[in-house]
Amino acid sequence: MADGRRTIRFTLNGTAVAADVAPHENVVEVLQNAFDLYGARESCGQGLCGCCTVVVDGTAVSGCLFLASSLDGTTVETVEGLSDGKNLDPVQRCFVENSGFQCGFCTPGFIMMTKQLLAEHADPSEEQIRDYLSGNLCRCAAYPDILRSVQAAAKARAGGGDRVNAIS
Amino acid sequence: MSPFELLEPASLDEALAALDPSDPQVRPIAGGTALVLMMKSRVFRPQRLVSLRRLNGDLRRVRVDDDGTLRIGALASLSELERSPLVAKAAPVVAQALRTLSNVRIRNVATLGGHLAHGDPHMDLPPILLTLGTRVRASSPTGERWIDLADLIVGYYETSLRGDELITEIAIPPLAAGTRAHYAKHTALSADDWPAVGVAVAFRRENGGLRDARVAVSAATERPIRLSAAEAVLTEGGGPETFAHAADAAADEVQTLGDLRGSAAYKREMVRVHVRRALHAADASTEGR
Amino acid sequence: MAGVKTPPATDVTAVPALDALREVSRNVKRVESVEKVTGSAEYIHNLRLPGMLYGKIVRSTVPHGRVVSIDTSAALAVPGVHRVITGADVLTLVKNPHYGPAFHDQPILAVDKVRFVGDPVAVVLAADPHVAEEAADLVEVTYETLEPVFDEVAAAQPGAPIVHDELKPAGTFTDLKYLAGRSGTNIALDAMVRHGDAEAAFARADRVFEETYRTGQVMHTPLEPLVSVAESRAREELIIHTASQSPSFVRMEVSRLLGWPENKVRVRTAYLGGGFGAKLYIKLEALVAVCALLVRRPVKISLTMEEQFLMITKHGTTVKIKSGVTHDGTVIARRTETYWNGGAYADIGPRVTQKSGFTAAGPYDIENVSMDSFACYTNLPPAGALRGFGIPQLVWAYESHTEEIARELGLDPVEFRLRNALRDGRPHATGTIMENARIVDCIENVAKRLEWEKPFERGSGPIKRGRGIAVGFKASISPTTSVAILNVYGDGSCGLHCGTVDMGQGSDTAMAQVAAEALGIRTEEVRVLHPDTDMTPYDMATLGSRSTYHMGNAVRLAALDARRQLIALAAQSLGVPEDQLACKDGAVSASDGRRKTFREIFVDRFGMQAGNVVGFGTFAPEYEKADPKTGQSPNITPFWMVGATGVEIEVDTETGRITVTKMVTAGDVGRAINPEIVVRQLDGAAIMQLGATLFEQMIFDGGQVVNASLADYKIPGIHDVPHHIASDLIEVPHPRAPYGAKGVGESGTFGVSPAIANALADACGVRVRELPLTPERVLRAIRSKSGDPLEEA
Amino acid sequence: MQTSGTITIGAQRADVYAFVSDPQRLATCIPGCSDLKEIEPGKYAAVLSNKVAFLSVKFDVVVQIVREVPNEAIDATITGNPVGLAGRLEARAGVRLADADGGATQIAYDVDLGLTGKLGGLGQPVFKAKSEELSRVFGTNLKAAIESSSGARA
Repeated sequence: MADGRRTIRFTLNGTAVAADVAPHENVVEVLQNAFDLYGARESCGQGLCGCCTVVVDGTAVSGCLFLASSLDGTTVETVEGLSDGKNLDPVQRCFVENSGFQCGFCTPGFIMMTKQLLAEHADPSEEQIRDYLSGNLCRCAAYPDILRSVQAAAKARAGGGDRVNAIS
Repeated sequence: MSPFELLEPASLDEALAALDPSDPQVRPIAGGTALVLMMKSRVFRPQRLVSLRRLNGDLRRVRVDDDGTLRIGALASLSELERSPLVAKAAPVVAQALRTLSNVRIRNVATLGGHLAHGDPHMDLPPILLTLGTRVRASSPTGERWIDLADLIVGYYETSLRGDELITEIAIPPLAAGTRAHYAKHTALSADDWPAVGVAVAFRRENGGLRDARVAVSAATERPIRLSAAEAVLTEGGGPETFAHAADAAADEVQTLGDLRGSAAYKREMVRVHVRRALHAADASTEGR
Repeated sequence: MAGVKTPPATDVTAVPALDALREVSRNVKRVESVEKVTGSAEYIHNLRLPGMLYGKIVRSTVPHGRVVSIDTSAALAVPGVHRVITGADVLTLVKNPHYGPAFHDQPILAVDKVRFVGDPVAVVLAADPHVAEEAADLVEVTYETLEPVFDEVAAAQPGAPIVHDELKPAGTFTDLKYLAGRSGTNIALDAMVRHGDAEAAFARADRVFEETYRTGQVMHTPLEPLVSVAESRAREELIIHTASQSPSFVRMEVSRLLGWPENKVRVRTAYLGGGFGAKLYIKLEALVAVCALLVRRPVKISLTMEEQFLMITKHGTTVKIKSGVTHDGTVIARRTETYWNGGAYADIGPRVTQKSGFTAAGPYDIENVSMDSFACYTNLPPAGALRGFGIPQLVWAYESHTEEIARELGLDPVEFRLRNALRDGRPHATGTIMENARIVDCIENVAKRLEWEKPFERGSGPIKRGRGIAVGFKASISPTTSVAILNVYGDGSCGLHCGTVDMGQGSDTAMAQVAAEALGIRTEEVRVLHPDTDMTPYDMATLGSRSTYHMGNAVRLAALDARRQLIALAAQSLGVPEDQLACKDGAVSASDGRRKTFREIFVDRFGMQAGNVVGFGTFAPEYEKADPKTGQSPNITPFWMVGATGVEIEVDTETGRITVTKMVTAGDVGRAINPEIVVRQLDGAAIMQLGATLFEQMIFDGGQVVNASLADYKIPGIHDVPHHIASDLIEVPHPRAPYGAKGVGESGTFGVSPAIANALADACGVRVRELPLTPERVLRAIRSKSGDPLEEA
Repeated sequence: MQTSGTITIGAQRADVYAFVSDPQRLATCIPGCSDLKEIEPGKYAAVLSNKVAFLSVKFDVVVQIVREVPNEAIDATITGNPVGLAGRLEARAGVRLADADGGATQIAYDVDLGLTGKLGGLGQPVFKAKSEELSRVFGTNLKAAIESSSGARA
């Protein structure tokens, strides 16, 4: 069978890009193969752990289940797009300050989900945070610190003056 | 995964034409959250996938008809339904269930049509939609037909859809005033697990009795089904004893399948407990209209 | 460079008081924080090399069998397949391709037999991982099936199917050599401890209690699945990049297999996306090494989450315990028999059997103890160490049992434990005199946290509430060695060469703090180099909570060595005797206020910013191996770890579902180098064990694991975390530990399972003796007790 | 996973036995069974293809008759590999015949099926549900075939 490769064009972290993809490749593969972006990573491979979270057209998706071809014409944000290399996004900063991670493998996913949570609920309750992050797994179980990090990020955002942008 | 042909038609007609009723290796794909899993495990190796992502219009719209029917385009994502004020008003029990259905990322891309067409008996919405008298519209190159949800899912991962049919719309008839509904999800492993048993109930109170009582179960059975013996018991009264009897009737009639979340015997018992609890919870709900 | 100096292990000065410390005991933010939150932290998972091939493993589909033939033709016909490697190919490079830390029993690829469903039989190599995966399904293997055995107790019986024809101890551990050549048995190791006369004491006990407790197989599920890459650029040179907790061991073992000197094999690692014991010793490394050498191209094998379940597990166990007790509540005798389901290959199972096995009677002062511990081969995936090295399984048994005795005798379970607790100065069953083990403190701490003395709200309706506690202890793994090098550069900044692998526990930060404290600089000025056997010196492995103590001591000694050299150089510059100089704030200063920064010291010595001061530290604690007949040793461990757990739970008596509403942990940590990180280690360990207590279990059908995915093998998510969770540090500095700090990565796991089972008994009066406490198991127990049992499954 | 059941067939035990002990005839009743070949006495190769929902699963199997008691019982083992997918099927199947009322014969069957590899991990309930369905179809086919071939009452 022909491998059916095709060229897709999309906006990646604010830049227009193109990539050559096969129909059976997923988003994680194209980010790694074509763009050397490793912040979204495949772990469970089933959309359950959240390690591969990226934001497509404003909504968080599991990159491991999302066909790369379907990125054509979309706007994609990854954890690498959150900071300019000098300044951390406030959500990232709150994860650092509250030690919201241990091994760090799941961390970009938690941060991307937190971005979407705060975009939708500026002042989330603890239950809302738990509901929202219930699809992100941390085997080190840094959950108590992750909760604190998210709460701190919400507070930082409410305090104003910080560069907390809604995703999308 | 292995390579396959991926088509992304821009219209429903093109999509229907790209399907092939004679080839099971041609499948439509919407959110893909279930299908891609099967492809990754290589138990499903498609020849051709027909992506529905470019289809728009009514297929993604949620609206309420003049007669009060809630009409949901099959490609509406579960997140869109979760946030829809129309769904919250017309079927609050659906909105409630969506909050704990899988996770945010899955809900962001999974569509209601795909949720139903996949035929997985562990889904949360089918039992609820069964209690609400839901019908689905199936479109094919030769026309369309309406299928009762009860007749759509016929077995484990099996539906009555033909290979060239797509679900295009889901219609939930207006609920009679005062209808109370509840969905009870029992998880046996982690809190965010799939349901080990899902029980949905709906009824309304009239003159001290219950009317239009519906009880449906999923995850414990080969397919989501209504429990008619339990429903029959509910016509006999409206108090706690009736609820308990209905729960017993449900447990007696249900054919449970054991799996790693619980044996058939345990699931039968959970049907009993959660039918009773769901009836009480529905009765106590302030969300009934 | 000078040769490695080996100061005596006792070269440790008295532990400084807390207020004398500047870097240790400070909540330094993790040194790798920014990399981790930006997604740029390095994991081997991310590694790609030019020309790299991906390997996909073809696995046995029978639990026990002989490989009759392997047909690779269909796989080779798939466009893009570079080569298919089988056991026969391995034999062309490696004469005896069996590896393992305790036994040389695991083949790189099956050579004759397969011993579990999932045992590697071949590897398909292709530049496109999808192609390799596709072709792997097309390799046809024919087996002659053999009778399998799955249960650990059944495997230990005479007449059971034999998994390995002969025992092949590795020789790494001299005390296992006596097992060589044993045949006709699945018992890979039988370890025993005899202390007093248990049988005689049972005869005179007022009450005797006997029960059996079981646990199922559990998997580590690190979110970065196991991954290794090998490359060979020159003849007789090999570089292995691997997500490993034990690079030094990998180098040793791969060198041995190839018959090469260690200096031709380089093993490096990066941050690990979790380890928990899954990435220990040798896993995929020999396989990628052989593949890379055979095809002369870099080869990467990256497991899927599903495949991880076929790599390594936590032992399922059966523990039989018998206790003799007097009327006043003194335990006078205890006998334990522990059967460890080691699966098809020993891995580190024999060490678990032995080193944890001797604590099976619990942290109690019992005069007559008899302990037997059996490592059993079965036809299941291999079992090794998982956060606790077998201790959680043992604590499950003895703390459930202890509680049962207390309740049966009508004694308060806390008082009963305190009455029998093993206190410092008393001999443990191995004969080692206990010291620095805060067993009593930990019990008292969690009891206080639960307000044990106060009345407790019992719940209403179908919801019943209960509370429970449990305490466990562990001996640190010995004898083991750590070596560190602290390299001070010409500008005064330093690089710490240390083989401890940071897999999330925060060791880079802790080691930097220790080095900084000893050298008198800020933690932020120390860069910790990641393990690379070409650059970092030997370390036994990052396991068993040994690093803080062992590597911590080595790092401190290395820093003190560097400090001594800097002072010596400064003494020449300043013309002041060494003993009148102090080293702090990145400078050496005299009492008259004159000082030389480290940079100035180098400039004074070399005329410019140049040169190095290199400090060495080697640490190997004292240890005396136990007599194999009696298990007796005057010094069985360098230090004891203690952890206690207290929980409050709600039980839905109609569904059997347990909700933990409060979980408190007390950990005996010696002294916390970074209190914030230590508390998180305790919390995280407790939550991890919560999963193994309530729902984690590998389910097998005919040897096939049927829930090998996070869809069906659920691990704790954020909703499973108790709303009230807290960990307390019991800090009494250990005199031989670096700044008093002991290891703590596992202590939080110890008491969780029995504490919850004890709370279940407290709530509903039912005792469940098998993990996990799934809703069905709990409901069945409740219904049986009420005389209305659920029909059989 | 185990499946068992009974079928009552309107035919004499000897006729029923003659049918079920003839692999060629029996194979015609097994849903999705084709290409049956005798490879040695008492040992047969065949292809089993079935659809589980929209998934097509095909196995190359070898059936070995391990015990035959004329007019009473047959036991067989079935081993096989799914085509193009790593895994293995291993089953033991037993059939017991007994007289039933009115000159009919009762067949009691039990099958113990094990699947390893990809399909084994897919989730047993799918196959459990499927194997029960297949048993029902098999029973219906068998009844029809024997009753028509032996000319007995339907």
